[in-house]
Amino acid sequence: MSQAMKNLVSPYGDTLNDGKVQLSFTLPVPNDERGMEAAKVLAKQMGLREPLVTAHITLDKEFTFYIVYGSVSYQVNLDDIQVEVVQNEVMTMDETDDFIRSRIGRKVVVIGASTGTDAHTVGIDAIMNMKGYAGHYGLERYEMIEAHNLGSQVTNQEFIEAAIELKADVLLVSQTVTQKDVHVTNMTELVELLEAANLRHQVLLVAGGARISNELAKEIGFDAGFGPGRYADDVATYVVNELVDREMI
Amino acid sequence: MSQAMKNLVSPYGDTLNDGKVQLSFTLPVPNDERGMEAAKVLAKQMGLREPLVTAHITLDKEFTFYIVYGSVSYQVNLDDIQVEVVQNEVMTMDETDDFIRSRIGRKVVVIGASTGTDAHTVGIDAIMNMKGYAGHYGLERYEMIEAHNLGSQVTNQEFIEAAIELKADVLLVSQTVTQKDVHVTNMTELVELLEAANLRHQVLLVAGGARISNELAKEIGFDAGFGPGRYADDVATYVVNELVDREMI
Amino acid sequence: MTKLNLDQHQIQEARSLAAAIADDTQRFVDAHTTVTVERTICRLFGIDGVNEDEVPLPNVLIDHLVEKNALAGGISYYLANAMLVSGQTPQELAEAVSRGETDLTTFPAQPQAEVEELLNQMAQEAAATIRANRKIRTDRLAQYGDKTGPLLYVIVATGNIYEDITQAKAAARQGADVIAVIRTTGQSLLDYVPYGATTEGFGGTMATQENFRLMRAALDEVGDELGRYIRLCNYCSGLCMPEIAAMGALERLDVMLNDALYGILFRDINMKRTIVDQYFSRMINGYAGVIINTGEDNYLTTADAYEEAHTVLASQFINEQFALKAGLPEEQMGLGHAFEMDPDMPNAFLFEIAQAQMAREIFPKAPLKYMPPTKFKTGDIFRAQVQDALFNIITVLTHQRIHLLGMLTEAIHTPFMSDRAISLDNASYIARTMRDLGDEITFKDGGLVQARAQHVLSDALGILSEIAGIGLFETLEQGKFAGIKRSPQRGKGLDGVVQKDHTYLNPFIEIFMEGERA
Amino acid sequence: MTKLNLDQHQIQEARSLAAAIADDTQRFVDAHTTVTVERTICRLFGIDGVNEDEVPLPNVLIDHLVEKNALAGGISYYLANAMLVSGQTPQELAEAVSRGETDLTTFPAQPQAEVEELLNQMAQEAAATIRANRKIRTDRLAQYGDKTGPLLYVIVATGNIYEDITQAKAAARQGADVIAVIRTTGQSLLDYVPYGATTEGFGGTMATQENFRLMRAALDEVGDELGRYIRLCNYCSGLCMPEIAAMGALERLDVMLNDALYGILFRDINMKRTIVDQYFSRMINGYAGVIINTGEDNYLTTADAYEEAHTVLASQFINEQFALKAGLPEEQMGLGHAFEMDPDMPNAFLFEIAQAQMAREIFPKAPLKYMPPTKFKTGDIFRAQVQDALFNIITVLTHQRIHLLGMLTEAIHTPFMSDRAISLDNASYIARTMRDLGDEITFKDGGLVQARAQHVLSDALGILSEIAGIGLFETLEQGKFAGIKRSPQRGKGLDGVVQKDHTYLNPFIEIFMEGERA
Ligand code: B12
Ligand code: B12
Ligand SMILES: Cc1ncc(COP(=O)(O)O)c(C=O)c1O
Ligand SMILES: Cc1ncc(COP(=O)(O)O)c(C=O)c1O
Repeated sequence: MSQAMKNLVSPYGDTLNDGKVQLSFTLPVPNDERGMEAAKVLAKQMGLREPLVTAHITLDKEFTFYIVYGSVSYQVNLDDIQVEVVQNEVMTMDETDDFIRSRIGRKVVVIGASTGTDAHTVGIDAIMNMKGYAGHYGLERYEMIEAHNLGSQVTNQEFIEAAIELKADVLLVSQTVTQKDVHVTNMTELVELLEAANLRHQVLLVAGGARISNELAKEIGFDAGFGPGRYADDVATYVVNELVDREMI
Repeated sequence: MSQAMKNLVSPYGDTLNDGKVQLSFTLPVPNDERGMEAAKVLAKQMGLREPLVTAHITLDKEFTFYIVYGSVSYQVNLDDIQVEVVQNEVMTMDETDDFIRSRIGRKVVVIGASTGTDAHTVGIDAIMNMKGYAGHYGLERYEMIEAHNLGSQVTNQEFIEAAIELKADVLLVSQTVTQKDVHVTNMTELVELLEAANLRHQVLLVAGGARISNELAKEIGFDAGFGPGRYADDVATYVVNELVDREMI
Repeated sequence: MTKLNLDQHQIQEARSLAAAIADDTQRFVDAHTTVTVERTICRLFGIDGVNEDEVPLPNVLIDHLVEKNALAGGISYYLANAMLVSGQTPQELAEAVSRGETDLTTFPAQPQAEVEELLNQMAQEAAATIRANRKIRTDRLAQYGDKTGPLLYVIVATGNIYEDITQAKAAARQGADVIAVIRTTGQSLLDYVPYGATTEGFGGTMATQENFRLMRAALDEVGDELGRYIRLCNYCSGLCMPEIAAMGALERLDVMLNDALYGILFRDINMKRTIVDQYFSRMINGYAGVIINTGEDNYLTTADAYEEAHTVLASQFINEQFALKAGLPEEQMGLGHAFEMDPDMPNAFLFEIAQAQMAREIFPKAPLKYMPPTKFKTGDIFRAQVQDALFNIITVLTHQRIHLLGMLTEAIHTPFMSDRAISLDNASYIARTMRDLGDEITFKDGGLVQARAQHVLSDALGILSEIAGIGLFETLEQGKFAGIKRSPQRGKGLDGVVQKDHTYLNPFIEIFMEGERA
Repeated sequence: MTKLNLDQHQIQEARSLAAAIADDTQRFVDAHTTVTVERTICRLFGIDGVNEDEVPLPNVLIDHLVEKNALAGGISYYLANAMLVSGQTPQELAEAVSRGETDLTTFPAQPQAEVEELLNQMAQEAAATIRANRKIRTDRLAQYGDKTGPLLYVIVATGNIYEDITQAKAAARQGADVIAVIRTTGQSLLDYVPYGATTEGFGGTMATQENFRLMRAALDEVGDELGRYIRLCNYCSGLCMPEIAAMGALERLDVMLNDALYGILFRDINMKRTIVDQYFSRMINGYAGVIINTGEDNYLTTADAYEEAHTVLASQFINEQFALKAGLPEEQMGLGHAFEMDPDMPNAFLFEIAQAQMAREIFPKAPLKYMPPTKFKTGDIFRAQVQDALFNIITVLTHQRIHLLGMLTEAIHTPFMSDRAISLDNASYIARTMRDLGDEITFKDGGLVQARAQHVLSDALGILSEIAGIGLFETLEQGKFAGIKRSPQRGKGLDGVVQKDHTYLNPFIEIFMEGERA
């Protein structure tokens, strides 16, 4: 108990444990005293003691935007947090190539695409293209990786066909548009198609994108997910270790 | 029930009832995966389903600032909201003067000050000075009000002495600095001193300031509180009606 | 009023090179038609609606001709001929074809003069409708007066046209001058235009004629309330360029995104297909008084804005010439560019000024479309506000016309209602307090700003010479724009391109290119 | 490098008028001393600590002289005389007085030459300590190099010195160059300086010597870590101006707010009192190499920034002369001004540029202190970011030196740690991307900016003539600054003013005014 106490944290404004947070939201109400009070009620529901509505801005006759400051009493116990990071020790390109040479003994085939109707390629290019991104070389530069970047707007069907044709070990899926969870629908469909084709367990299935977390990817049935700030070396390290661990070689 | 249902509102991003809110806060944690997760946990405690941490910014080795978006399921029932506005029908200066002439029959004496160590005068000046503020004349211009603006940094003791000397009907207190609730302490002291001097029920006690609400003022023992966007006419209307209602004349 | 002291000779040379490039490409355009060009003709003749399989009747008709291997002659002839024989309207014929009752290619050929006469008459009617719309716009602008500074342009993109309307009206009341309804992801790859009011889209809402109509009515309503004319914008890029241009002309849209290069590079649409489509779509836009927006800004989302600035200018020169070829006047050319330099680069703001002012001076009559920072936006909404502020300043300083507002949540989601309001407040605050700043300052002779602009101009001239040497298609194959390589043999929609035969007819070309407009 | 083409003759005239005003006031100053001036001398002689009633020993001593009606001669004489007789140190004497064991006025008078000799020696020692501090600063700045552009200045104001240190270190790591510890509300009205480390303040933290020391050490530590010299700022305005100046000199503060006019207008401090206090405090600041910050910016929080702009300039001229009189060089004059025009006013930004550039050109060597928007900040933190961005732009454009950062939460609370980080990011982003903009642009001859600046200058000249006619005290009675009227017979601290008699001694004046500094 006293051990746990040590690791409780609360939001910090300018004094330890003052619990300060800032909120903003719109309510479908006119900008009047009642709306203001509704904003406070909502803030209280969210746990703010004595919320202060610092701005109430008319968006339209029946819509008002509120900015609120206040303090919450919630505490987060850091000891309870299980961080599911894909891995910690990232290998360099050379280390990965050596690892593949010694532990796998043949080139690993990776295919990647921005699938569905998604046309955002910068993310998958960052991972795959020769020149890489932010100083991290892409998979195409790895000697022991055979990387195929199929580009964007690739349908799940086309993607699976390519996987079969190229005998892919690893499938990389990039998803950027997430409105109305279109990525979830699209990724789920891929998993189902792979299962239907009895391929799901022949490949490592990895997702990535600005709004993709490892948590979400696994929930949908992928093996892993990589969000912003993750590069080719992160993915490569994960992939080769996993192939070996799962004896998928 | 179905009647009540009609008046339930939730936050609005771009679709009715999507529940979207934006948060930001600092946690006393390093900017790493665990901190990120802690931010999500806090957001969940505040009711956000699937919170999205859109930024995690290092403030110092042990402090990280988070920006979070997400959806809450809370709803506010507008029918439950009792708005306590000081009054609704605001009288013009001339109407107030007429009201005093006919219902009170003598000048009403009002004293005002920015009390304690508070040196912010713009607010009390807005209410009292001849020229007024934002197009609303101040109390000094009212023919039937004898207004005394004592300025700023007036101690509660000095303020009470002036009230006795000038035979004030109404005491106006302006408070701007609210850090560590210094205004609450200062206003509470005034109420106690007035009670000790057996004066509390001889006067109307009204507070105002950027962070003063009617709710708060009453809680502390004032008769009313006026926040931003309220002017001399609001106060005058309230004051003269209240003096008559309470038969304090 | 030149502030940059640009080499006028280089400007002229660049312009002639671009004209040569456009001439060269135009030879290909003139020799071809496409399925969507022909469907557009159907639409202009009043054919609308879908069959029981939800296939739009224009598609039914054109698919029918394709099946009969008859598209090279164009739909116009077959329709008019059938009308003369059957006495049916185009719509009736389309429905009959859809029911499988009629084969357009089997009607006995009527005298060519009669066919052409009928076609001309029908096309004149369609043109009159478009002119009437144009007049409504002109009248309303005359009635309410038009704004002189930058037009504040915001997007709505909820996926649901009714929700879009709620957002659009709020935005108009908050001060927006142009409302753009963003399309759902994927629509540009559809080889048909969906039908009716729609409520399901991702990252945007379907472009349908009914959606256009609903939004137009809503904006007119709120505009009347506010005493302003609120402009409506949508997209005629993608596989249905000219069809959507026609829908826009019929429903009085005011601004339309329209750029073959964008489709080629960012949607992998086949270049032959879209360059042909673009020609007819611009012709319609030009006639309808619609301002087109070109997509050069997009290059800078994949290529570096500092290194590749000259490709934007080169592309603007080319787009200008393509537009002129289609009869679209300079006053309707919303050439695109963008504020996308790395915020970590010292003096980035000066280089952005140089680029924006340069575009202003080189295309003095064009209602330039200026795009906000997007690429370097992160989830830090507080920094985003500052990024947008700097962008807004350049807009005002360099007198851009179409001012696309940046959103503080650019890196997060399509705009919330409040995001737009925050953005509009940012832009209005700057426009107000810096109103006359542009006229107040001058740049140092030979200073950083002038030197940068001249440098970009010279580089653009360089790349235009290269392109003039190898042609536009080869240029795209080499990946000179946005660092993206595309082949004329690949990409979506190539199978919809058909070489015209000598009988080919399109009665609109002459009218749109030469007819009266006002 | 003049961009405004201001009338140089008017500038010169304004300056002479201000000098005349200062001369006139100085006659009053020279004839008087105050309780805090005398307490300052005690402090410089090493007297420190509090008695059992928590009264600081300097107060004990001076109260004692007041009681004996002996202050007109100054504490210096009595102390030195008593030292010669008793052989005790000043601290020992103070403690003895506090215990009621000693009466300083009853020691037999020693030869005047001996007294003066001892005083000079003691004062030289104190001066040497201050010079040593000054040297540490110079050395560190030489070691790490000093920044050339605007110094990013942020405040900490938690009320608790330890929490302030946490915030200050974080701010330094985020890029702050100057940390100002704001004082608790009410401290400026205390006629003594609290003692020791303090953790209870409202809207700020007590200014105590221990707090200064703690923060100085923390900033040196983080500065060493970062390889930068982080400047420390506090306030020597209020009833203890010179005492706090002395504490700042002893604890190596780098910047101190210091302005009699501020105290008169905004704290209702008696004008006679504070003008005398200001003289000695500036002398100390000057000698210690401390940059003072004056408070003209505050006028615009009660008066309109457009209408009353000339009062800011007039006050800057006067403050400059007061500073020169106290031996404070131009390089240490952080004259204050502010960005406070109504955001609803068209072209407000242009007028702000005019004001800032004007100050820059009229006071070319002064490290001007430029204050951010505060008055028109509301609880709308998103708009506040834009207000601050525009302010930051002018800072960079017009080469201000002390760049007080605006906070997005200005209208809400004293800054959170994150508010400061957001602010620093805003300012750095602008400083970086607009680095050379100031040198790149010029203003139209006779345009809005130039005309506005000239107009303000002429008006300032006008008001300076008026003031020269009636004197500073009468001016303040008439409410010419910030619209606030103050009487020389009222306000706090008047009873602490004493006319000097002919025996009066203050050994520091000569040393601080004429001694070597480096
Ligand atoms: C550039 C861009 C475009 C360009 C794309 C060009 C191209 N060839 O990619 C253009 C202009 C064409 C474009 C168009 C559209 N866009 Co866009 N676009 C952006 C923008 C500005 C930047 C995206 C980007 O390049 N980021 C940089 C890369 C490197 O980051 P990343 O993708 O996150 O990748 C990193 C990681 O996530 C990870 N990663 C990514 N993928 C993968 C895959 C694997 C396997 C792994 C391991 C890792 C990994 O590694 C990378 C490096 O760390 C964003 C806004 C923003 N600032 O984020 C909007 C944005 C993504 N676009 C958006 C939208 C809606 C669209 C459109 C749909 C709009 C429309 N209706 O027309 C269109 C159509 C696109 C379509 N059909 O998909 C929205 C998405 C909203 C949402 N959350 O759903 C955004 C957020 C803008 C907005 N606020 O509206 N866009
Ligand atoms: C102007 C100003 C100053 C000026 C004051 C000049 C003067 N003569 O008043 C100066 C520069 C001197 C100043 C100094 C300080 N200030 Co100040 N100041 C402000 C500022 C910029 C504007 C306040 C203002 O004038 N508002 C306009 C008036 C009209 O609004 P109002 O007061 O809310 O009044 C309206 C209503 O509330 C109502 N009302 C007000 N009073 C009353 C009374 C009655 C009876 C009624 C009925 C109605 C009523 O009617 C008015 C009209 O609608 C605010 C920031 C901001 N933008 O809000 C900071 C601010 C208020 N100051 C602040 C602080 C901390 C200080 C200092 C203590 C800092 C320091 N340690 O040195 C000092 C010291 C002052 C002191 N001892 O009290 C903080 C307070 C933080 C907090 N919540 O505790 C603020 C919020 C800034 C900040 N973020 O740090 N300040
Ligand atoms: C010219 C142009 N067309 C179209 C679009 C939109 O894409 P889509 O055609 O897929 O709707 C853009 C992107 O902003 C564009 O710039
Ligand atoms: C010159 C000057 N002194 C002092 C202060 C601060 O007030 P106080 O002296 O009450 O701490 C200010 C306000 O910013 C100021 O400008």
